[in-house]
Amino acid sequence: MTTVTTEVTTDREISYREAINEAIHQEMTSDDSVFVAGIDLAKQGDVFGITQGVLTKFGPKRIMDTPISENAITGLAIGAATQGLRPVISLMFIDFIGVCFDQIINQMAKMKYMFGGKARLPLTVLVNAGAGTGMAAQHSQSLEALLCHIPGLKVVMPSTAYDAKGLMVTSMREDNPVFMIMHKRCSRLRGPVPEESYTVPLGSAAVVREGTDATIVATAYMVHEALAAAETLAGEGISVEVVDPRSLQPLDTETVLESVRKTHRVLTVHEAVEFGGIGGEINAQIAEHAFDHLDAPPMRIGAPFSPVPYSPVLEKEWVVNSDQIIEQTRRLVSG
Amino acid sequence: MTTVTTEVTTDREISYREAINEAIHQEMTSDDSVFVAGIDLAKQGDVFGITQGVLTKFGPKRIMDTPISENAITGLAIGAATQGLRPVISLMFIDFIGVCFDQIINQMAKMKYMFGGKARLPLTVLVNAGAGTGMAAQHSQSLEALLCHIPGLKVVMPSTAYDAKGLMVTSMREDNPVFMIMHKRCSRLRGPVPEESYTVPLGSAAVVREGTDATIVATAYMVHEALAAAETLAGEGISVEVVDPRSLQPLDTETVLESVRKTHRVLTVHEAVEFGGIGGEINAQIAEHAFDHLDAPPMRIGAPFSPVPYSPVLEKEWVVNSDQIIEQTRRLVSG
Amino acid sequence: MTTDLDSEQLLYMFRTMVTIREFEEAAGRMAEQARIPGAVHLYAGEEAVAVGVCSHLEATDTIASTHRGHGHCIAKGGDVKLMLAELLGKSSGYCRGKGGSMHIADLDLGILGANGIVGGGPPIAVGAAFAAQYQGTGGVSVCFSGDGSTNEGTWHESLNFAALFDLPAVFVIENNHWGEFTPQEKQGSITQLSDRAAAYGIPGFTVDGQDVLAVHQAAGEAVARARTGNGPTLLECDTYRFYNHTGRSEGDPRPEEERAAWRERDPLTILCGVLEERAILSGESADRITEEVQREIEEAITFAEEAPYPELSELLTDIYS
Amino acid sequence: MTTDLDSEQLLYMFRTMVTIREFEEAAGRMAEQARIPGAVHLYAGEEAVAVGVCSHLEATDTIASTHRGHGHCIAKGGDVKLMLAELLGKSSGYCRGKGGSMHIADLDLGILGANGIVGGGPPIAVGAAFAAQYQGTGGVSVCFSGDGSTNEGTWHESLNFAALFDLPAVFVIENNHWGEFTPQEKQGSITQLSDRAAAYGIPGFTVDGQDVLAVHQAAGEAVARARTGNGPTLLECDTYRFYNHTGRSEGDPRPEEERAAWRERDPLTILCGVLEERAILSGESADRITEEVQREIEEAITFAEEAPYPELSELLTDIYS
Ligand SMILES: Cc1ncc(C[n+]2csc(CCOP(=O)(O)OP(=O)(O)O)c2C)c(N)n1
Ligand SMILES: Cc1ncc(C[n+]2csc(CCOP(=O)(O)OP(=O)(O)O)c2C)c(N)n1
Ligand SMILES: [Mg+2]
Ligand SMILES: [Mg+2]
Repeated sequence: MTTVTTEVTTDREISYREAINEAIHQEMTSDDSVFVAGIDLAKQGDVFGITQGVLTKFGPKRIMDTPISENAITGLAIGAATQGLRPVISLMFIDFIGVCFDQIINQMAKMKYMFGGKARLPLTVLVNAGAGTGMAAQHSQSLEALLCHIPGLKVVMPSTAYDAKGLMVTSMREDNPVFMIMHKRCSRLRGPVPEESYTVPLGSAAVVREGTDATIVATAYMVHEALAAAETLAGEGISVEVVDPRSLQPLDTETVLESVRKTHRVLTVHEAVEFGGIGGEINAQIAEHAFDHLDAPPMRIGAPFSPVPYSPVLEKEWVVNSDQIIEQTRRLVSG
Repeated sequence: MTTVTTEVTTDREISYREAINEAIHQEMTSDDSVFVAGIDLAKQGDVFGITQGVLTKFGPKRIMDTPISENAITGLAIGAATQGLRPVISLMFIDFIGVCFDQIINQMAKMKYMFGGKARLPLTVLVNAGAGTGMAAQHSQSLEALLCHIPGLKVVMPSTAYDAKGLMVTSMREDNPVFMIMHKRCSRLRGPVPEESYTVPLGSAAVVREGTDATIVATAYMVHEALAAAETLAGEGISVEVVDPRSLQPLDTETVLESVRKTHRVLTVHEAVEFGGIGGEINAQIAEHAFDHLDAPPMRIGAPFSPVPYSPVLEKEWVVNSDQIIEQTRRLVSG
Repeated sequence: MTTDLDSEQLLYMFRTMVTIREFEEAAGRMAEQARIPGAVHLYAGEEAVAVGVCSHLEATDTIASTHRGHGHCIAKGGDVKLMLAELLGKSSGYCRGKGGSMHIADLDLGILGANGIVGGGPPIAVGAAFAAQYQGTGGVSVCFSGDGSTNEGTWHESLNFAALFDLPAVFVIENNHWGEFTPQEKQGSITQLSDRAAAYGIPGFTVDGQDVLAVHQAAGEAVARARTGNGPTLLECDTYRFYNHTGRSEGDPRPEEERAAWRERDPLTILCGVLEERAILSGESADRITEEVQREIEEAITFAEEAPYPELSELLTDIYS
Repeated sequence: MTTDLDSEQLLYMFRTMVTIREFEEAAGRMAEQARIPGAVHLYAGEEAVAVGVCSHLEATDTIASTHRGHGHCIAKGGDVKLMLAELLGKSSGYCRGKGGSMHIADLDLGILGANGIVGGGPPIAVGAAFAAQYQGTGGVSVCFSGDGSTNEGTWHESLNFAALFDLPAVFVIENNHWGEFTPQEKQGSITQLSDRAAAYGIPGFTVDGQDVLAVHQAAGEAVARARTGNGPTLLECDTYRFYNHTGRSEGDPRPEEERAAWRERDPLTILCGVLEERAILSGESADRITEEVQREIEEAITFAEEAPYPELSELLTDIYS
């Protein structure tokens, strides 16, 4: 995959959430085999607002409210996909993958392979990740690493409205199960989004800011924290390149390595708990494949090894922020 | 934690499986609050033979056969642990953590923290991992990385009969949830095991072979593959040190780093799928904390990114083996 | 309805229900004012269920609660000061500020925690029931579940498990007829959820969940059955929440007539009526009780607001023992 | 029992049951000889269930199967050559050798796969039923489940879901009274599992699973109900497996008398009796059919043994489309 630095030429600004909503509307218009199912998706338009207007526009056949039965919802998507439909389901919070994890890792992910290729599973699973909203330990996690370790799944995690729409369209057109991980704090962020449909390929990272002294690889909301950090650091004469993988499975390692080969220093940042997070995978790959280009140890920032605390003071301390990124980047470039 | 190189002085040899069984017997004898529950554990003594003889010795109050309801089994352990019991449950195959993953990651792991410390969960979960037995995609995985990413859980993965017993005893005495991951192909391996009870601390790696040219960090059955590789490589004049972390959460990074600081080269090996596996975490830590000691890129071997295939020819190709370790170690020391 | 309750007990129940109501009114207000960081799911309207059931429980009995857990906590003896401090994320709170509304617990009082996962509680309740049986404490484990949650697989596994081993458990369904924004009839095709007891060979009953005396009586039988080794009961309580799914938020999709009809069946008014009829309470003394409770809640708010936030160093404590 | 089946259909059913039996005998033998790498769960003894149910299904109807799936596959039209090749891990197998016994599938025939996860199939069956309804194909989705699997939460969620949306589904419980090495009565406290239908407001029946005509009739009604838009049915078939949990392994914990009693009720013998009584089949022609089937299985074994193993390059294909 080659580097795609997003250049958007439109004056139209909508939010990340609206962008995904628009993708769903457009794909449902062009393809009758798409249907949407999940808790409070139809009448209520989803508790995160992702399916607003779908019921009115497409009617109850195309979008259904389900019982609180995530195993049945997930199986619904799998079984229907084997029969040629293109289901989009929501599991609300990514924390809830736990209640239907067998259907995800042992059924959805493996069916095609176990059947010797004779199944196509064009389905998209919507989940919301992220802390910082006072929702405590069971509604605030970033569990993408669990999904990325399972062959058969694809995992995208956009940070901007533009990517959210483009990746949602691509996901819905994929003939494989894709987890679309939305970050709660990205949800209201606005950005330029063309009205017409477009795709952002899976497995293609974006260089969202160019720089020469260090690379920051950041995902989801951390992209914005990294960009803020880069801005501050620029004032100190440190030129930071920010790379957003956008899709984690497949992962566009090449774009990351290219950046590291240029800057010779790297800091990987995600909101998930650091231990066992996707940053370990990324940095291990960098260390193995760009070792000779590194002028300093590859560094990581992730959340400390604890459940997400409720108290605002602790939660603020738990969530990775731009100050930490600034501090670590300073260490990185001086190291 | 300091390095513990296991030195066992006993003539008595028993199998890995018998060693765990012995630990259970001994702990049940000394502590009435221990009980055991799971599918076919009592009358049948477990399909892997782990609870042989327990029913006869301790009676039906202490060990129970349950319905096929892993959520209830896991909740049984959690709820009973809050009331002062010390449950040991089995989920049979580690692949089955999927069916009760919410109870594991959102209840068991987080309860203590969410309650502000006011819960103690002294419970042990037995699971069997590993391919190479023709059991196909849903009965052959090594999913330890999923558990290691969740704060609140502890995860051990012994490779020898000695460690199996010692870690089982420690796990059963822990006041925290511990996953005891047994490897199917280790199950019948025999080794010296003292009859009296002893503990192996969690978070303490073992240097199972000393060497000077390269470090191989290997887990579970891969320890034996690594030792076989080291033997062959010794014949070629390559001196390999083999480190078995034994417990993955907590992980004894210090012992690993110490070895790497000595050999300056490292290859991390596990049977799990490489992408997102625990090897990424280990190598990222090495790259960050021992960068200046590395004379070559830190390397990894894990399974290729596919579900576990059934066909013996494909399964053999999928499972990491000593030939691959030998080849990569040669590359490592020549690099 | 006849009852074994003396006036002291009846007044205690009334006061507890008022406490829940006032607590929820306060929590709702504070959430609206963004003084509470997270989501609060208010129990107002359902007070008779928690109080009727918990009136049979000792501290050695346990309850597993839900996301809508404040009422259970208060009914089981929870301290409103510590609860409010927790809602504010303060270190004096029940969970030292680490849990919040959806995770309030007090193991000493047998409160095994609210739960943010729908269907998360039943398996844990099974474990507590098993422990009581194993240890021979005579304790009973009560599991509160919403109507919506009875469609989660965990609920089913738990009932089967408890029934099989004759565990001392009572499964209470708080059927408030909605799960979030979706009515019960769009979540399953039976209307009386206690019919599900037949799937496990245990007794199942449905009672008027707005009438605390009806709940008290049915729960009494269920708890006695559990305590005497006769296994679990499924007890469905027909009830209604007075506010929207979270807090007192806008956009309640429930029909206005439905809401009004249930408001008519306010459990406080119903109990008050009985107490007045039996001359245990006058309108005046009811008001006095309410005022006393309001003062108590005000004090709790003050306590909570003045309480310190946790130290940053506490971020990494309480993960492991 | 009267039946709508003509002699051709009856003979086809008999032959299919014999095919399952002979397939399982062969698979059991080969597993004992370690010619099959993985675990095989034999369906011998339960043939009447798969055949009685599938006798109503077209290729556009789907089935979700279990770890004990060979019988379902054959009854739904599966090719024994491709099945045996799969058991041997050969590239000519149903799954190109990647799946093995627990994952045999043929989507063209509507076979959504055996499943190594107990309770893994029901949610998927819900999805297939939904697709049939959505696409208006008139198709029916049949879900086979063991008695033990009805205690998994997924089973419960699936029945509720299917009932709610009147999905064209039939949930068949193969009650062979054991789950691995534990009897049904130690897995739940009700004896008739079709009673669980009441929890979802759908019809539930229990039939003699050794009598293929009884199964055929009850399944016919259930399939018709589904096909005509009247929603799912729960159909429990009382049956027994003739071998141990996996293969023909030693250490079967089931009482000898129990096993002997059920051997008396061999579904092949029962059907044979009916066919002889109706003069559709003589003992001699039954033997001829069995011999023909045995030859067919022998040919399949030869086919499977001669088939090539997959190329190593196939390890990383078929993961994604
Ligand atoms: C596993 C899971 N799925 C979904 C949710 C989101 N959710 C929170 S409360 C709720 C509705 C619960 O309905 P019910 O059980 O009837 O309880 P009530 O809110 O009516 O008291 C839902 C769907 C969740 N918290 N957990
Ligand atoms: C989730 C899960 N738990 C446990 C197992 C192990 N297991 C395989 S078959 C089986 C028994 C199933 O019993 P039943 O559903 O009655 O089917 P039967 O074997 O009798 O046909 C068990 C426990 C599994 N495969 N998956
Ligand atoms: Mg409700
Ligand atoms: Mg069975």
